[in-house]
Amino acid sequence: MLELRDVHAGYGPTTILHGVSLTVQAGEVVTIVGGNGAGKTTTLRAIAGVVSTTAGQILFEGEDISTLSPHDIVDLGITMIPEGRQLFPDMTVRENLLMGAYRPAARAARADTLEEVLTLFPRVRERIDQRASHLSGGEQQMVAIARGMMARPKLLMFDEPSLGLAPKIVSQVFQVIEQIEASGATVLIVEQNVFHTLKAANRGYVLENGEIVLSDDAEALLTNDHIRQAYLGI
Amino acid sequence: MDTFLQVLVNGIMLGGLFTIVAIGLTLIFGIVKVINFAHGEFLMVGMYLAYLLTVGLGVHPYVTVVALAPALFVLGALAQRFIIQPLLAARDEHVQIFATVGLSTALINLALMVFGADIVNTPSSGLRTPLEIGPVRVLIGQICILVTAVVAVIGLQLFLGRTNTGRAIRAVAQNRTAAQLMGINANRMHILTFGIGTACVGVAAALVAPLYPTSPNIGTYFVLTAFVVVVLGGLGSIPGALLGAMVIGVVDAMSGFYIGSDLREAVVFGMFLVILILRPSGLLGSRSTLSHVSP
Amino acid sequence: MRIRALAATSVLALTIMAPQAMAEVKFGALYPFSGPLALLGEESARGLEIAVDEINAAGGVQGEQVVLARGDAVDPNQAIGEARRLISLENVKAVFGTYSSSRSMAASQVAELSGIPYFELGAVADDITERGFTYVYRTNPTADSMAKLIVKMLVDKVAPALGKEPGDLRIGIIHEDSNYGTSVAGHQEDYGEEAGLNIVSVQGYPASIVDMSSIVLSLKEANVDVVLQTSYQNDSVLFLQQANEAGLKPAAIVGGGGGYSMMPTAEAVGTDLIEGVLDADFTQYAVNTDFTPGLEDFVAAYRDKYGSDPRSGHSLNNYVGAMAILQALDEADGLDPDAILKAVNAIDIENGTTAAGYGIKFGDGNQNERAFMMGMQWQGGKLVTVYPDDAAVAEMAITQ
Amino acid sequence: MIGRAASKEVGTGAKRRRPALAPMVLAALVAAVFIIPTVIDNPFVYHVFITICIFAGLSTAWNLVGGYAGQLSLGHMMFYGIGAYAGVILMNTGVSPWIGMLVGAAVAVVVAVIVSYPCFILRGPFFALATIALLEVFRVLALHFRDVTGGATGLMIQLRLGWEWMVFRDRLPALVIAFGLMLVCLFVGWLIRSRRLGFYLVATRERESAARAAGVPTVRVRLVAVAASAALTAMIGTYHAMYLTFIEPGAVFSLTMSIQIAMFALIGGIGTVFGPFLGALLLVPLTELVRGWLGAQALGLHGFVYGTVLVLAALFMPDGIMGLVARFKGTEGRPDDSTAPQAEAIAAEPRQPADTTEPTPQPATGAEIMRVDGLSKSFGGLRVIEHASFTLREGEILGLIGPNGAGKTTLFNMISGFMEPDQGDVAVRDRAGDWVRPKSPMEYAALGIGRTFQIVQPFAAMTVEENIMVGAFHRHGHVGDARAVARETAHKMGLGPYLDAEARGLTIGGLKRLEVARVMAMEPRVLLLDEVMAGINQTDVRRAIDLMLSIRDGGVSIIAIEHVMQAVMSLSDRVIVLNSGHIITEGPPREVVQDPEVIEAYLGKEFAHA
Repeated sequence: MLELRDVHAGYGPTTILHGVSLTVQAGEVVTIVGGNGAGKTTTLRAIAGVVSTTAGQILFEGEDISTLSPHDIVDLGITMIPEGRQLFPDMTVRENLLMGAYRPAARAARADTLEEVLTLFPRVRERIDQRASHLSGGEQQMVAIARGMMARPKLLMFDEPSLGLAPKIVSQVFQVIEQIEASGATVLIVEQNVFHTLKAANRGYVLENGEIVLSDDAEALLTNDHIRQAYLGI
Repeated sequence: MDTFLQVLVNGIMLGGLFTIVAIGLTLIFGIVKVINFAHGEFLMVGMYLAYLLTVGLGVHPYVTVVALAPALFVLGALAQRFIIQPLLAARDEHVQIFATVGLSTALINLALMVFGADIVNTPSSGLRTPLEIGPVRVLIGQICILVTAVVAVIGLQLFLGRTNTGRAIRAVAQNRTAAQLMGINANRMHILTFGIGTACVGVAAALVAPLYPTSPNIGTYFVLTAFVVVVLGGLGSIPGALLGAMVIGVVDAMSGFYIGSDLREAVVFGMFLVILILRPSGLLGSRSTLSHVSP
Repeated sequence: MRIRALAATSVLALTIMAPQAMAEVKFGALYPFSGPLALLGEESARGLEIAVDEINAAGGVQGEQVVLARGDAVDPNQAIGEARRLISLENVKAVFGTYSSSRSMAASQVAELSGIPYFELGAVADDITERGFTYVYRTNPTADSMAKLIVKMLVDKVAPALGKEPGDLRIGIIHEDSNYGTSVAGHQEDYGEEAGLNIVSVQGYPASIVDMSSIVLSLKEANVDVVLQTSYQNDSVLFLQQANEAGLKPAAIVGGGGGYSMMPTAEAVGTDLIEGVLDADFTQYAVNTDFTPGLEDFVAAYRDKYGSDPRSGHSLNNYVGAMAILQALDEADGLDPDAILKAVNAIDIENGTTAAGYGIKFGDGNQNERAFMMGMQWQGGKLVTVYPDDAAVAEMAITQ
Repeated sequence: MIGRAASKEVGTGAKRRRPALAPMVLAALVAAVFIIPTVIDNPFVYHVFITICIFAGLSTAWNLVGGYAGQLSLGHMMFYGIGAYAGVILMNTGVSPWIGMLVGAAVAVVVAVIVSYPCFILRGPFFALATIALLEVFRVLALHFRDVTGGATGLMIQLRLGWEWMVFRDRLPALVIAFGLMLVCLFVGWLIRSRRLGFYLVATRERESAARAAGVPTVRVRLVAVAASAALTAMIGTYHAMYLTFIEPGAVFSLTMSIQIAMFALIGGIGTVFGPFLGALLLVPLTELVRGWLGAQALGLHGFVYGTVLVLAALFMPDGIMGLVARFKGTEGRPDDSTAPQAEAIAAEPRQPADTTEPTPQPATGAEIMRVDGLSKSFGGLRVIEHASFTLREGEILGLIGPNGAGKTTLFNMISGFMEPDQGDVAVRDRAGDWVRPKSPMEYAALGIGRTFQIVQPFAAMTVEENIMVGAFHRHGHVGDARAVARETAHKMGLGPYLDAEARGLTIGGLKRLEVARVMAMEPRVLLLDEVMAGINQTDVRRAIDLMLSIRDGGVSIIAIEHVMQAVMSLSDRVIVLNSGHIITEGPPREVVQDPEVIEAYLGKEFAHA
């Protein structure tokens, strides 16, 4: 479904990704593991078109999307749920969700999608008319995920969904992600909570200094010594 | 008492005038986050266009709004696309200021070349007729300005709050990256916002031209006042612009009457400085838009 | 010296773009040709140009054709620069100018220090000829004479027409707050007090003002009979309109030149509104031509050259001043500064013999002591001269 | 972040390593401003060059604030007006303008400090708007108080000739004074830029928080710049008033002229020493010529051209002439950042072949140097840090770990003065052994506490060397000493080859090291390191660890927020684990990672039971 071929990307003169290649099959949950600054977020941003690709190709359903702008990529069915929630703080939860279905394709089915999403997130429904900035961190993360789903994406990308959340909330977030998986969606997830993520994922890639250094089944990675030492601290 | 009432009403009418001029500025300022020193010159250009159309076609000045709003929309959108946008990436926001100052200078002098230094007067078509309401007198045209200002405030507020495009514009202002991830074309929204803001100036021009003499330098006066209004009301707050304009209008009228016309400007600008420093979020501004103050 | 000459030549070549002709004498024309004062600057310069045309047609000055080198005095610093350029690069024999008082103050000082005669034909600030300069002359009347005339007109004409003693008139003075308005208003206060007038309010405001309702209201509050306004065009229009709308109807409004003398002002506010408004200014066109011989010829020449009627009296007054000077120079013995001074000091032209009515004779500080302003009134959409009587073409109409 | 050329400045690092061609050309240009008019000896040419001197001087003075300090003042003529009025008013009471000049400068300094202090909280366009408003207020006040200022009628000087009165019939003396003033401005501009003050100003402009962390008194250095700028502007104002012989409020408190001097700087190169001079040198004669050609052509044409040029200059030449010069000269003396792998080895002395599983023998740590007691902080309703207490000893490495969002950086912000705690306090033992409670970043820096930022905060327009020098200035006021320290530190940190490269060109890893180098150059007693290992490749992590250990061995205490567990384990004498704002445990690294609570918090519940 998604394939990165030797992608280079970065900000201004600084190159972060030095040739990242990976694939995501339809219906899979794939995770990218790596330390801070390794380039995980940049990889997702490059796919979403927010960071421009300087070399290499990003293929989505066979089409090269590396030169498309972010809104075109959303149209193709890729949605990224950004790190740190990134809600629109002065908007209500409802408005935030509606923004998720901004593109014309998603807008047509907006009411139905909203109902589906709210069924999935009863907590969000309770808060529907509150200002996003008044929500707790966990609630905000739920809204961010719900907002991402409003676009009815074929591929949903999570960037550090558990960031800054209390452990209890983290578990809830992962429950939600598992629900999404169960519904058959394709998910690409970047997460520093390596253990949780590898538990949830089918396959994983290890990214260091802008390069993929390892890729394997999630379970294999969980027992991999390098992973255990570098990311699990044991 | 009657005099006080009259001064107050004059102030409110002036407030209406400032609102209609400042409303586009606050939109541009609050959302595109660009300080547009050429805003007053857009008004000036609009007023000259209103004059030409009114005199040339013999229509009522208010009719010209049909042409003015689109024309200025295009002017604003072009300015955003070809002057502001290329500079957004510039390392230094000061460069943008220079660019808009340059644009302002160029437009003033262009008007001087085309129309001369002489003032022109758009036919007032009955808008200067005073109405006596109890002890106070107001002009029909002033009432039209006030009503339009209030309608424009409500309209813009509804547009930003209730429509998809309006929400998208706000989304870009609140979180540009997230907005892009929602599939919103941020650059296009900025161009649109700049265009709408400038189109508001077009509406203002059609309303203001029949009441006030038009000269190349007219914008200079308005733009500084408009900045005061915007900062007072709170950056990017549309109702704030209305409130700020009313405050400035009344202060302007009161200080002109009770303190003296020569110190009016000192009072208004002094107030501006105090607000800027003591309450930078303005009367109705959101704290989250305070990008202009050090944390 | 060769190098210096070469360098000078190259700079000259860079700077001077105008082609040089033979057998001509060059004078500077220093006016604000751009910037906010450009309109009347240009209008003033036209008077000078017509005078030059006329002199050239009559054989020039001492047999040489007169050419003008233009200098653009946008602001005081540029006025200095342009004066320097005219004097040292264009080598003009004298400078004519300037319309704007602040530019004149700055530029004439350059001429004084360089020892080049400077003829002010239009700026009204008193200071220009109160500095004890040797080379600076002024042909036109000043702010002082404007205020003096207005007060005289109030005492002689307006008060009697209203059936009041001058001391019973309640007078409000408003003025734009640059040099021009402030100095006229100051003199109005002084002469007014001298004449025993009751001045109840004096207010300045910036010329760029867009709303004068506060001023109008305070005048209304003060219950004034007469409003004296010294203003440019924008503020004249605003005041007349807003006074009307606010129901401020003083028995007389007296403008001090500027906007009040201009046809576009009347067009802007409408002839109804400006009807009966008084004005003191340089000599204008609706004047008793027995008193201003040559005025019709001037207007004809103006129409010929510029294709329209003169837009204000500035051109006329510049024309009159320039003609007097140029004619004197024709009589002079050479065109070095001393010869020019000698010739100019000898000028003695009686009142009633120039196109502006006033005569020319330089007195203290080289100010033309015969210069005076005229009192005018808008009647039937025209600005007609009503005061003094020998220049008047109509009776002053004051309705109670 | 103005002026890439700022870093290429004469008088800074670039000077000694490059052929001195540029300074010679500049010196020749400056001299030409004096020589050309004296050779041609024509009053108009004199006038043009005097005007060049005046505008170059004004623009250079403006540049101290608008360029070095990055505060876009569009009301600078208020100081010029103050100087002009002081000079004229005093001259008319019989006081020489030379004295008037000093009085004007003194008044301008007082006004500048009073009005600037509150305005410094304003950023970019708002500062510009505030200065415009101030200028208008000054103009209106000058109009109003006509007893003093003559009001709108203005003031004229009595034409007294001679050196004493600054008024001359000859043009040469006038040029001498104007040229002299310009030289003073250029000299002051050069002096500030090449001394600590200049580095501090540019650092403050580029990254205020990083500058504060480096101990820069950010408010004070800006006030000094504003004061110097105001004084110079006022002095030129006095002289120019004598030259014009007549002043009025509209002309001296002029917005147009305020914008004009800023524009000269923009076109020449904002923030560079000679940019404003070049701008004035190019534009003043050009304006004169253009006015000659266009002024008479059509009303407003030359203003139109002027405005258009301003827009085009902003669009296509944002770095000005100096920027073009720098671009033309290319990137000599600077390695090609895009190809050179910047993961240059960190040149720490290799220690004994270390085994990461073996805890480093813990040297005897000294007395307590920092006590943190009961710190709490909330944002909105969210408790970010709750009642955090710990101590730090001399020569100790304290690891601070915890999941993202646990509050580590907030804790750092509170123990470096960047954030005020809601409750609790921080005490630091100063060099004399007394316990003090610092409040601001500056006070923390003064006590020898240096910090890095998780999100790197380089002074982007400065070179690597200059970046590090900003830190070095903390202990070494002299440029030469600071440079020596900076170079030594740079080499130690493996940044040696990039001394002349601009910080903005470094990779993330390079920037991380620059961040550490800058704080190291402060020679701190306590080092707060916020995730400095992130983005460094595996092999360098080992070297970085060695470097930190050698720093520690030098007696410096370190608190390190770190995610690279390998580093945490082998570095730390003690580890503090923070989760959701609470310190959940603290102790030796080995013990801490075994703690089930830690494993659960840090790695997840399932893992704890796995």
